[in-house]
Amino acid sequence: MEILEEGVGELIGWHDPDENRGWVQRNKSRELRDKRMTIGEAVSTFVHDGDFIASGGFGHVRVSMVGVYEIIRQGRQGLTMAGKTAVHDADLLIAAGCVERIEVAYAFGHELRGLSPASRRMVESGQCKVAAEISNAGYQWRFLAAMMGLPFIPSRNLLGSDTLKHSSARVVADPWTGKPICLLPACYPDVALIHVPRCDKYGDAQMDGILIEDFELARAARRVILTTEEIISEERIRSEPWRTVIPYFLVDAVVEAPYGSHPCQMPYRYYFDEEHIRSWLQRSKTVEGAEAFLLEYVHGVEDFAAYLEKVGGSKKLHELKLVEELHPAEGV
Amino acid sequence: MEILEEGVGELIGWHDPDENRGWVQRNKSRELRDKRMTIGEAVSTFVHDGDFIASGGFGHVRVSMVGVYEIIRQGRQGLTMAGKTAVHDADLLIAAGCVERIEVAYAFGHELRGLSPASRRMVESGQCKVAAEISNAGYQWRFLAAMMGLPFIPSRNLLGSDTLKHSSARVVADPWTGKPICLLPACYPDVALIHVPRCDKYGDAQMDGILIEDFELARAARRVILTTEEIISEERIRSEPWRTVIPYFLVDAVVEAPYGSHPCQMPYRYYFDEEHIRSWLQRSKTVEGAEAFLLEYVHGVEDFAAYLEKVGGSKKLHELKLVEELHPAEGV
Amino acid sequence: METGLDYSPTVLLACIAARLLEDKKSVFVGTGLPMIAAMLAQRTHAPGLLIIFEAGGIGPRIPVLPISVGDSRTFYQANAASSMHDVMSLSQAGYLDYGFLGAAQIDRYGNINTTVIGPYHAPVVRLPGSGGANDLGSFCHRTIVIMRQDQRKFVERVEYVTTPGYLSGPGARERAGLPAGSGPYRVITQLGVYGFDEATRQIELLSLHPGVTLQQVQEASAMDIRSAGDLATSAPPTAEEMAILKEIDPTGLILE
Amino acid sequence: METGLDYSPTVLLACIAARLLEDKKSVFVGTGLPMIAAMLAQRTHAPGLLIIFEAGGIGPRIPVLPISVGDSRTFYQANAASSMHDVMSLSQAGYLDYGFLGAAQIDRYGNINTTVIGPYHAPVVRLPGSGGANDLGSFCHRTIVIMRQDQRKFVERVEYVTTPGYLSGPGARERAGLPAGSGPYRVITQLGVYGFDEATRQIELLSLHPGVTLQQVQEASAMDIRSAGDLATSAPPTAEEMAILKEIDPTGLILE
Repeated sequence: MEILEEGVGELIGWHDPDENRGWVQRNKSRELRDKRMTIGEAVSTFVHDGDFIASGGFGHVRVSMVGVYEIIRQGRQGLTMAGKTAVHDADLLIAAGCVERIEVAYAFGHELRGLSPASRRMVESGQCKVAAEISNAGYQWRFLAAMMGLPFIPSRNLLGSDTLKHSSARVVADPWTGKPICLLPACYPDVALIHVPRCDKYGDAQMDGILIEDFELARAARRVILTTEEIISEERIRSEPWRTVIPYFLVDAVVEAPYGSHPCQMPYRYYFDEEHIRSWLQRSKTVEGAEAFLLEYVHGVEDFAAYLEKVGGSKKLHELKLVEELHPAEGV
Repeated sequence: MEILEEGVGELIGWHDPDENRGWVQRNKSRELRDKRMTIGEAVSTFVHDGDFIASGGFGHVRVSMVGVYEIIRQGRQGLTMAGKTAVHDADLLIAAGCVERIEVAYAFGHELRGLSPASRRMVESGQCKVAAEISNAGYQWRFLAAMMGLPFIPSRNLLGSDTLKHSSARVVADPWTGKPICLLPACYPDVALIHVPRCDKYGDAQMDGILIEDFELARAARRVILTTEEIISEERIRSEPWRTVIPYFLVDAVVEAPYGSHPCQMPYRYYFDEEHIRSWLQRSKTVEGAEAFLLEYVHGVEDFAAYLEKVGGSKKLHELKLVEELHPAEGV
Repeated sequence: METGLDYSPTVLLACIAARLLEDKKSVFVGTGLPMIAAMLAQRTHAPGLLIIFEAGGIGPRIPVLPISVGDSRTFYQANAASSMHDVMSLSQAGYLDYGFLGAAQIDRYGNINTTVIGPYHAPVVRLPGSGGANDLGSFCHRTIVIMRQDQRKFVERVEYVTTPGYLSGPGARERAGLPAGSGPYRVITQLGVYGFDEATRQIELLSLHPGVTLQQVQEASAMDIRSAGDLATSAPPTAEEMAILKEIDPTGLILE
Repeated sequence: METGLDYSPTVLLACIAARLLEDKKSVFVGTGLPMIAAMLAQRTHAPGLLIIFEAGGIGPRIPVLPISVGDSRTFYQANAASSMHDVMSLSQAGYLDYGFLGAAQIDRYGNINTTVIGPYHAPVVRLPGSGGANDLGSFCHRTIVIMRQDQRKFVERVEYVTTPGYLSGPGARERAGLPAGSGPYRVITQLGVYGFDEATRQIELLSLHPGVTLQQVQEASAMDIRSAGDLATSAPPTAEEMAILKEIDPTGLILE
């Protein structure tokens, strides 16, 4: 297979499909067992220094912030991060010094809210390294290749661009048309943190609204930490099996964490906490500001419940629920 | 891209992705318009002699039999059929002489119920030609490649087998591992007939239970005829958007046809009509028997409602509903 | 076949197949005997066996014997009612431990034919083709074949390789690009149970069913078959197994 | 920018972008101005415009301006709440007519940089990267760029091609393997509207906004820009458009 072009980006999270099949066979139990644990246990068991981690959701939507805070709290080092429309999650992790490298589809920004002062500072000073570039669909399909147990998946994006030059993709001639086609290497994160509205204690999880990349990501990642707004009964899961997006045997830890996406949005449940995000963007303009913020909201609180109290408690959370539900009071 | 091996099967339903993009741009309207019509209109408008057709569902489950009967009634000729666990649908179409060629993942049988006398007779006598072999996953992923607008998708099945030798797949060396990998060419049927439990008049369709191959097939086919147990309001569709499996702009015709899968199963609605299927398998053992059966149940009835009366009417349909719902009366 | 025993041959096959399945592993099943075997295993030694169907059913509580692989009974109260793309992908990615296959013909290396008897372009019998068999036989870590054995079916070389066994011998699967370490594990017929020699990848007889002789096996094979050093006798169905099988298939749809 | 007119520059941009969108076509939008433009088009000449979001929202009835591309407002009462795989596949397969992009830099051939200013390994400014831009710019039949124009942004050659325009000129996209017939269609800035010459694939000025001079355009460009033969003046926002925009963005989140 003649390679017409080859990106110089680092090949992150790739495994020989045979090697990964062996890993799956040895490490992913098909046993229906109770996987409930605290976020502390989940992170200490499944997230190690140097791991390659990916966060579910998209931008500030449906993100396991409870998992992100815990990784910072436990002081993980040398992580590689999937910058798949990574915004608040990546920004905090990078600011906290947990992240050594990042593969970037989208990072260092908060969409409409502007660029991220903290993570830009880290990347522009070389404290966080960009290991490779990719696009959103590129990441999506790298996860698809991994989910399918393939070494690569073809695509027609990236071609002709510097994004391809700095990616880990390769270009070959399609044997049918003869035209150049991009091959995206599979991407198996070591751990994915995915926040869902509900699941049972085994990890059978439902989602509301768009799935974004999480169907494929949950199947691509070697370990899945599921944080959930609520744990529901196995009977409820089994009464609507077509709603299960992630079946239990893909899941390694189940952590009940209401409001676990805060300050990000949880569709149909609560809206972005713009005030909190704005505060971070403001305070993280200096190293000291970022550190003080992390001290205040992560290191300085006992657990996630204490964090929720600190950001405004039930009053604030109720307001975010009203905004999400389009109540007239809206106008944050 | 060096080809290590190449199947000699005919390449069915493949298009250059650029050519198909142009076709989509010109022919698939994004307009939200009322597409309701009779099955007669749908078939006469969208199924032409010589077309390559695919049937949704799997085996005897969720099959647009109302569409199959109409194709026979209108006397379509020279069709190519996707033998993707094609059972009763393919058997009748082949017996009726509509099908000139078939690409076979599974055909000429009725799963546990035994081989198909009629279609075996046609294929063993050369009246229906096997154009290529494939497997179930092979077909599934040929549709995936088409849905993705790609020329091919890689896979690790077929390798080493005569199924590959008689397929249209090719084998190359994976540029990452160096190991041989199968490339499955995309497959864009001219028309897919898909039966769903409910959709709106524009074609936004929901499904209950497993999706089988229909998510990808609906996106791969150039034309989609949707037959449905019931047409529901746009408001209902929009109140649960995560239940939409097929969005309207993929759909060309919407045909309301309660019991439209009979004698096949419709999950949560009615069970297989084993009596009817058994009768076909018995009577189709001879050419004359098959012809008499088709005369009785297809050509000899005015429309699908008359057919339903002929197979037992509301009493029979109610029984099939009870069996599907696991009522104690079960024991067909 | 008249065995003179108090169980039918298919009952024995179901029991033997069930016993091969391990608890807390996954199995890819079709309809018929494999489904019965998987259900029996769940109700005996393997309550944690995960059953998956190629059309998308994952972990159902099967209420009554399904007739089809896409039948709504295959996703009744399931963990997930998904899609073929999902389960085939999971399988290709290594999540499926066991897979069951049928066969019209099998050969020394466990290659299977379910496509055609006679010349490909002028078939004597045209069979249904691969279906999901090639996929299961390519992807599952261990494939179990259940079939009837006779001289036309147990052959030196199958006329057509629908589903790859060990192809031409040791290393051939891997050289063809198939997933490493996968392949046929057992073949269960009305006469005995076969495995595949680790070194030669050739079929070998592991056990004879009660009352069956080596000579019967040879007479029902168009290939020479080695016997394993410690040739065993298949344990007959227990009363418990037979009672459960009667519950699973009360009308004898499959078991007779 | 002080225009002396009774509308803000972003209001004009939104109107111009909206008018480019055709009824009964599809558009891939991000947050901000593109979303406002698509919503305005739906409420004026293009009620049948299909709006699609990369995170999975298909055909929503957008109740209030979404802040994020994955925001639940992007699939509020939608035809479908799907996935990124689905919408990116539909896009690659040709179902997306229009796509909106922003840009930190653009060049003569419509190539776009949103990755880095300065040396790649020692950036002066590290920008967020492609996001979905490379995908939209590769897949959509027609791409519309909305950006602020100045000498650092309108350049002869972008420092980094995040998203392909016409690359090095006619035929280059196709030679690279990108979908045939796709590419940049219009560039809308605070000064005017640009297209790309069919023969040369180079940027050309199509219209100047009210009150803007050719000299201003040249002063805000680090490349020479040809003008189309029939250089027009952009029509100012109508009262109807302005009223609708006030409804869409009542607090001026984007429009000011």
